Amino acid sequence: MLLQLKQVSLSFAGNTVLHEVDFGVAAGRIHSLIGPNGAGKTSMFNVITGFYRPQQGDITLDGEQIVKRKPHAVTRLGVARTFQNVRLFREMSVLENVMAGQHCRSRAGALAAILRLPSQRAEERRILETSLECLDFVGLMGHQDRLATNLAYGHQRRVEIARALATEPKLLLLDEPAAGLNSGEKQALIELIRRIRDERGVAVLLIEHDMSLVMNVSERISVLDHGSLITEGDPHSVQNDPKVIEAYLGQDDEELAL
Amino acid sequence: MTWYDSFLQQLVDGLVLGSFYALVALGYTMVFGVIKLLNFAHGDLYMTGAFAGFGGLSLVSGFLGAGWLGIFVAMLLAMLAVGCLGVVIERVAYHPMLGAPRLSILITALAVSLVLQNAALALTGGQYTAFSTDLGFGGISLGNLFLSYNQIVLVAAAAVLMIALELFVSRTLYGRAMRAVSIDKDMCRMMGINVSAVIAVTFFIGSGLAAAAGTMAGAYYGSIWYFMGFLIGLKAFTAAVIGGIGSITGAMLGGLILGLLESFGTHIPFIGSEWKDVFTFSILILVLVFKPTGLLGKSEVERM
Amino acid sequence: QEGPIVIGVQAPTTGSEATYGKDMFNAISLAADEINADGGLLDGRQIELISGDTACDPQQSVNAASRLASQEVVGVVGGYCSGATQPTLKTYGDANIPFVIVAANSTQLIPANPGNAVMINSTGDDQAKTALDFFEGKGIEKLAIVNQGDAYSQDLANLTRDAWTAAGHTVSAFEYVNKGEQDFSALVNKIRGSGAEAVFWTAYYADGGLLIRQLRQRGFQGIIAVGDGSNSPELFNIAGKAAEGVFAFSNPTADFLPAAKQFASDYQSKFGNAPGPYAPLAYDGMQLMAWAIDKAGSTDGDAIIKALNSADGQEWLAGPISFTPQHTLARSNFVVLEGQGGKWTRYEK
Amino acid sequence: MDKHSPPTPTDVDEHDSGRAKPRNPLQKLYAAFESPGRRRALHLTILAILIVTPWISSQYTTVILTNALLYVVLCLGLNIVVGYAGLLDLGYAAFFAVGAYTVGILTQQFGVNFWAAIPFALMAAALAGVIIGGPTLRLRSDYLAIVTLGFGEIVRFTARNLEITGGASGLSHIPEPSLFGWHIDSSIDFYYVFVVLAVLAYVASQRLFDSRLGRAWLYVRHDEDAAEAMGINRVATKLAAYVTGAIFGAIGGIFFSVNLGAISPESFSFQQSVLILLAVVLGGMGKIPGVILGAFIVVLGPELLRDFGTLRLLIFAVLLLLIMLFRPSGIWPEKRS
Amino acid sequence: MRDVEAFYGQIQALRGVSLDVHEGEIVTLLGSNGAGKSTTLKTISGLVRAQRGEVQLEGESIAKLAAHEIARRGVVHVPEGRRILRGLTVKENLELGAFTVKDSGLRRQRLDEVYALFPILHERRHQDGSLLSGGQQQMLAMGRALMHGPSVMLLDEPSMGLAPKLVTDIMRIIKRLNEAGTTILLVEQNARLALRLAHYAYVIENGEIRMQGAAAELRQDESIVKAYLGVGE
Ligand SMILES: Nc1ncnc2c1ncn2[C@@H]1O[C@H](COP(=O)(O)OP(=O)(O)OP(=O)(O)O)[C@@H](O)[C@H]1O
Ligand SMILES: Nc1ncnc2c1ncn2[C@@H]1O[C@H](COP(=O)(O)OP(=O)(O)OP(=O)(O)O)[C@@H](O)[C@H]1O
Ligand SMILES: CC(C)C[C@H](N)C(=O)O
Ligand SMILES: [Mg+2]
Ligand SMILES: [Mg+2]
Repeated sequence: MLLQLKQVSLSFAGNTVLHEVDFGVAAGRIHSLIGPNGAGKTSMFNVITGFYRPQQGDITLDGEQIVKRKPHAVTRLGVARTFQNVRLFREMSVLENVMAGQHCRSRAGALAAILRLPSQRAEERRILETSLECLDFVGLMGHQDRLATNLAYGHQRRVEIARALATEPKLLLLDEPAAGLNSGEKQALIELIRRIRDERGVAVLLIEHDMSLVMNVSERISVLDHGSLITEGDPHSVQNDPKVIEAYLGQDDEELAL
Repeated sequence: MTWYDSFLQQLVDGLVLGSFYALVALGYTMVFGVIKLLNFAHGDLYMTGAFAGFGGLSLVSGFLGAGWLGIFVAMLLAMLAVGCLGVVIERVAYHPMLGAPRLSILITALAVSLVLQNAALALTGGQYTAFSTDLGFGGISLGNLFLSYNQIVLVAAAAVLMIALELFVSRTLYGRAMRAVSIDKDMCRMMGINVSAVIAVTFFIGSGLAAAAGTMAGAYYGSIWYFMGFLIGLKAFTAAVIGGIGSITGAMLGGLILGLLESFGTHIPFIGSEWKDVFTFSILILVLVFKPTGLLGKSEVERM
Repeated sequence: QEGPIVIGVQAPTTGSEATYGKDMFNAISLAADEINADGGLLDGRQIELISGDTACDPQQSVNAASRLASQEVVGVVGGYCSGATQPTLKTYGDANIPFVIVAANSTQLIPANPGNAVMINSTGDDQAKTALDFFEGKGIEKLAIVNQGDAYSQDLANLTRDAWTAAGHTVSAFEYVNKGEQDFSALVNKIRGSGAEAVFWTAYYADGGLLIRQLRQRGFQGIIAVGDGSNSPELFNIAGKAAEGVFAFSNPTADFLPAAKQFASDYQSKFGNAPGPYAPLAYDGMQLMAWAIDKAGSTDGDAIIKALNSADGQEWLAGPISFTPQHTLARSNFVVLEGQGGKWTRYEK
Repeated sequence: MDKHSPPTPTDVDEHDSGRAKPRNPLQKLYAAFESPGRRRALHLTILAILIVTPWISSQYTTVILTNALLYVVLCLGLNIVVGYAGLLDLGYAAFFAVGAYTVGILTQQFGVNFWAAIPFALMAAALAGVIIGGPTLRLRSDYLAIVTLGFGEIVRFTARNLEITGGASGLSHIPEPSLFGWHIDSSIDFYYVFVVLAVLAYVASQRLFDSRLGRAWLYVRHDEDAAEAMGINRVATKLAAYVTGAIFGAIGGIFFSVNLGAISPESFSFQQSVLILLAVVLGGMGKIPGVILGAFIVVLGPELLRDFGTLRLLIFAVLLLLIMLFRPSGIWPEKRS
Repeated sequence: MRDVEAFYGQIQALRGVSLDVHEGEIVTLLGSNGAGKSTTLKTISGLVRAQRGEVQLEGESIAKLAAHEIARRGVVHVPEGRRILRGLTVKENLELGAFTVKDSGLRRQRLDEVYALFPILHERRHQDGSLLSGGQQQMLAMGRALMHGPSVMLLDEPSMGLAPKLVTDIMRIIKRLNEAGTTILLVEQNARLALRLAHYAYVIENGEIRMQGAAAELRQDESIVKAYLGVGE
């Protein structure tokens, strides 16, 4: 297992958000996490990436303990994420946004920058190249100089993904990347997720409410409800699990009495 | 005097001074609460209020005298006048800036402060104006403890104003709207809240409070001048922040604490009163290190 | 040479010290007007003043001084804040411009003076000595000293403390307050608690007035004395009847010399308020400068400086002026005043 | 485009103008400076003007320009803290004071050579940066404002109360330095010293801005959490901003002290801090040329208004107000939107 | 709404948009990202000023009215991104929704109705509204709008971020509201659902209305299905 959660529990002021969760993501896999609103999915991302500190439990990445680490340290170890609400750096260009990802893979300090040491210049070049490569990968070459927040929403989502890729992660966490996308864009997103895994060998953990996308892209699905995992399995079995239908899917909307 | 008496006296004096800071801090915090502006001109509104109160008193002292009644009426006049001035300042200087970076509004406030200060300098020629009243030096002595009537009235007036305001903001829907405006103006508009009106009311109240404090200070201490707002502005700012900026009860608490710190800071054994402010600021910094949003400020957790 | 004689006035006319700066400027312009009305200097040339606002800030005062120097003033009168005056000495020195320092009196100024400047205000040393004599004369043992943390009042407070303890007495409280602070209750308690028999306030009248008021309000019955920074009629406006019986150390001013009486009333009628503590010195400074120009018979810097230093003890509003080799006032003529009936009177023991 | 076809990635955004062509004349002027060739020419012109100015103008001009250049250094330093990293600092004069007093004390009280004293001053400033930065990193800007204000006041009161700093009178007779036999003494000498300092500060600011650290400041300013999620250590980044800013401030202070020859607490007051902040915001936070412009305005403004006597600050304040109202993001803001 | 043009700075977001929403109808506005859907709603609710053109409510022009005045006339906008007032509790958020309701009894009654509709809000009423999960926030936003007692509701992507089950619930609620007499203008990314719910639909593209028609008809239109329903579904 690339990522392993053991007995992770989290609560806020008495509200239990995650309850003794055991969960794992295998290397090179596309894994989805679904569940009703408020089930604790985003919180689980926050726990993994160090934004929330669980009251109990272990989290390891490639065998290394990450539970007490600060978010930036977790990122350095190889976990990158996007946010449920797009959080790009406003008033900065697309390229500058993506370059943020390379920060943890570079080192030059203030003095090196002021003196323009050769090592610093080489490093800057490398940051630039990697960032452009990531932009190219998500299909945004040519947009690098525009203000990120002026892009269409679907593109902003991609910038976020490129920025996460620029951290050179082993595991990529995507929080509802398809929200607000139209179906064409969703299709393209599916392609992109697959390519991330296939071409870069990055494992993907996905939160998404769009069932067709989830069923289409995931190799494995875990279902979270009220902070506990209720089912895990391949798309087909999860989709037909009565517990999941009861808690999450509801009747097919075709049957909506309109 | 025994140590105990002196302790009590320090306590009482600190509370008097503190309730005064609290009153000024209150206006500061209200304005901040609504438009997230550190209103550097607040101290100068206080100064303007003192002059307005002085003017008011000369108007009414003819038939009401310069005693409590006259001062009270003068204070109301000053509150009204400076309240309106506050609204005008908001309209002219801050309103056009609402979309601008927060620091820009801060600088605008600074410019307003300079304008008020230098206008007062030009008008008064820099002279100290004696604010003479018929209030005596009388008071109550309890053993070695002394409380002047002026102090009692000052504290009572400040307390009444503060409690009224606290009730208004926490208990009424309008008060809630004031808080909402600071969070998301467009959303408020969509809910039918007249954002400009709410802001104007806030400035009116905040500036009015500054004027009340200014008039009281004038009457209590007996002299006013164009630069008197500077130090108190800083102190009110400090008090508001310590209490948790934006929080009304916090401002009161912050004011009282600051008053007590200064009062006791004068008396710390072994170090002289020249270190009083260093002492005060160090404590304040320590407080913030452990309570990063002030004593009663809400910590703003952001969801990811 | 024709045209007006341009004199620079260096004073803080903006910022927190503007009260004093404007006072000085007013007094200087009063003097200049009188001289001009009398037919000016050097065969009818009129005096023209240019203001050099220092805002009591060292950097700004250097700017002001350079500007005055660039405008080729014949001389400069003024200097209120010692801290802001000190760096300007070099500016005027380099340009060889005569400078009459009328108020700033920190001892720090003495060694920085290249020789073109004269100081017509006695320095803190003289005043500390006057204070020592006065309090000893009153049989005081425990003295409280309060200053405002600026160069002048801290200097005076330190000098007095040193003199007082050297004479074998006790300084029971040595306190600071911030300029503009209005509430002194904690301080008053501390002074009372210290058992002080007398209080010496070394700073200015505005805050001094408040302190006196609050000391008396809270029942302090000992002696209160104030330094020359507080020697203003305004003190009575601010402190009210609490100022009765307060003592002040000062050059003999306004109320005692016939010429000064005239000055005070002229000032009052022209500017609508009573002259402040440094108005007479500022007025004297301008008169002295004019006298020196007249004596030099030209606007040449060296000649005027020479004339200034030759001042031979003639009487001015604030007493006779002549200089030591360090260009400071040769004598201390501090006198003790007492507040009585809402004004200062001469106190004779 | 076919009426019903789904939009392709490239054609959605034709009316986006994040970097659109400038339209009004002012923007055109700004844009002219953005092109590298012209920028170079502009740099050379400005440098040439700076070099010849003292020879064709009065000593007064030299003195206030020196002062303006000092402010350029200070403002560029504060710009790193406020403009880049977004940390409100109301006590920046403290760093200025640390630099000035360290050199003042070492040279005047201990007879240390000026140049030998500089490293100590820089270390003291860096330490001050860490002291103020350390406990404040969790604070939001308003709280940060009061802590920095408090820190600034603590430094000033300490300078006023201690004997070694000369109390309220401060230190005087700080000896002028020499450099390879050149005794830096006259106002023109100091003018050139400050020209060099300002140019260095400019170059350093620019290089920092274009570096990994400079970007990290912006990321942290815009969105701390997102920055953290990208692997940026926000504590270290903010500290770096404070320390860098402190060093700029200290350098200003070091040369300020020898230029005036005397320093006292009133040079490092809250108003001083506010004035520097004013210049930074007025010019345009984060934008180097804007900040430089701001520094010049703040210094030259009140000087040019000297003929108005007592009213000069009133007029200046009204002008400031007008500038802010007409250019709310500063005269030359970081980004046009 | 007639020939409305709206700008963000120099960016033109609407290029002559005209649309009609009849009383008691559900009208849906479809379009891809950045087409101008949200801007259209903002122009109606007064957040964005129409530079040119007319916006009328019941025959009266509201183009010049301030946003809060439009809201007072019964037009409530549930914006994109929910915009929960951070720092205020769930209950306070809801109460402010009824700011224009002067009758406190009516306010209380509406509060109970909203709690009945979304029990989770009742459960969390003392919690800071911004700490709710994404889906819970969406419910709060809807509830807040209902507190107002609107006659016209402008809904901007109400299903965004909701679990499938809740999407159906929300759609049901919208339908119920409409049946109770509320006029609804719905912006949705989920075009299939929207077209099933709505009576009439507009398609906007690059700030211009590209097509319009009865929802049932558009649903049959192959090209629409292709463009906005995609092949995936
Ligand atoms: N910082 C916080 N403080 C208090 N409660 C929180 C905090 N973060 C999350 N919660 C609570 O934890 C629960 C789970 O929230 P979370 O955001 O993880 O849900 P989710 O599964 O991502 O839901 P959605 O699909 O709606 O986004 C919610 O009830 C939420 O209110
Ligand atoms: N505040 C703004 N400043 C500048 N441009 C904006 C702003 N808001 C929207 N735009 C631009 O206006 C155009 C229309 O945006 P709008 O938000 O109305 O689209 P939408 O159809 O709602 O898209 P989405 O499905 O992404 O919500 C887009 O090109 C967008 O980039
Ligand atoms: C006597 C006072 C005028 C002294 C002046 N304030 C100074 O700083 O020296
Ligand atoms: Mg979520
Ligand atoms: Mg939208």
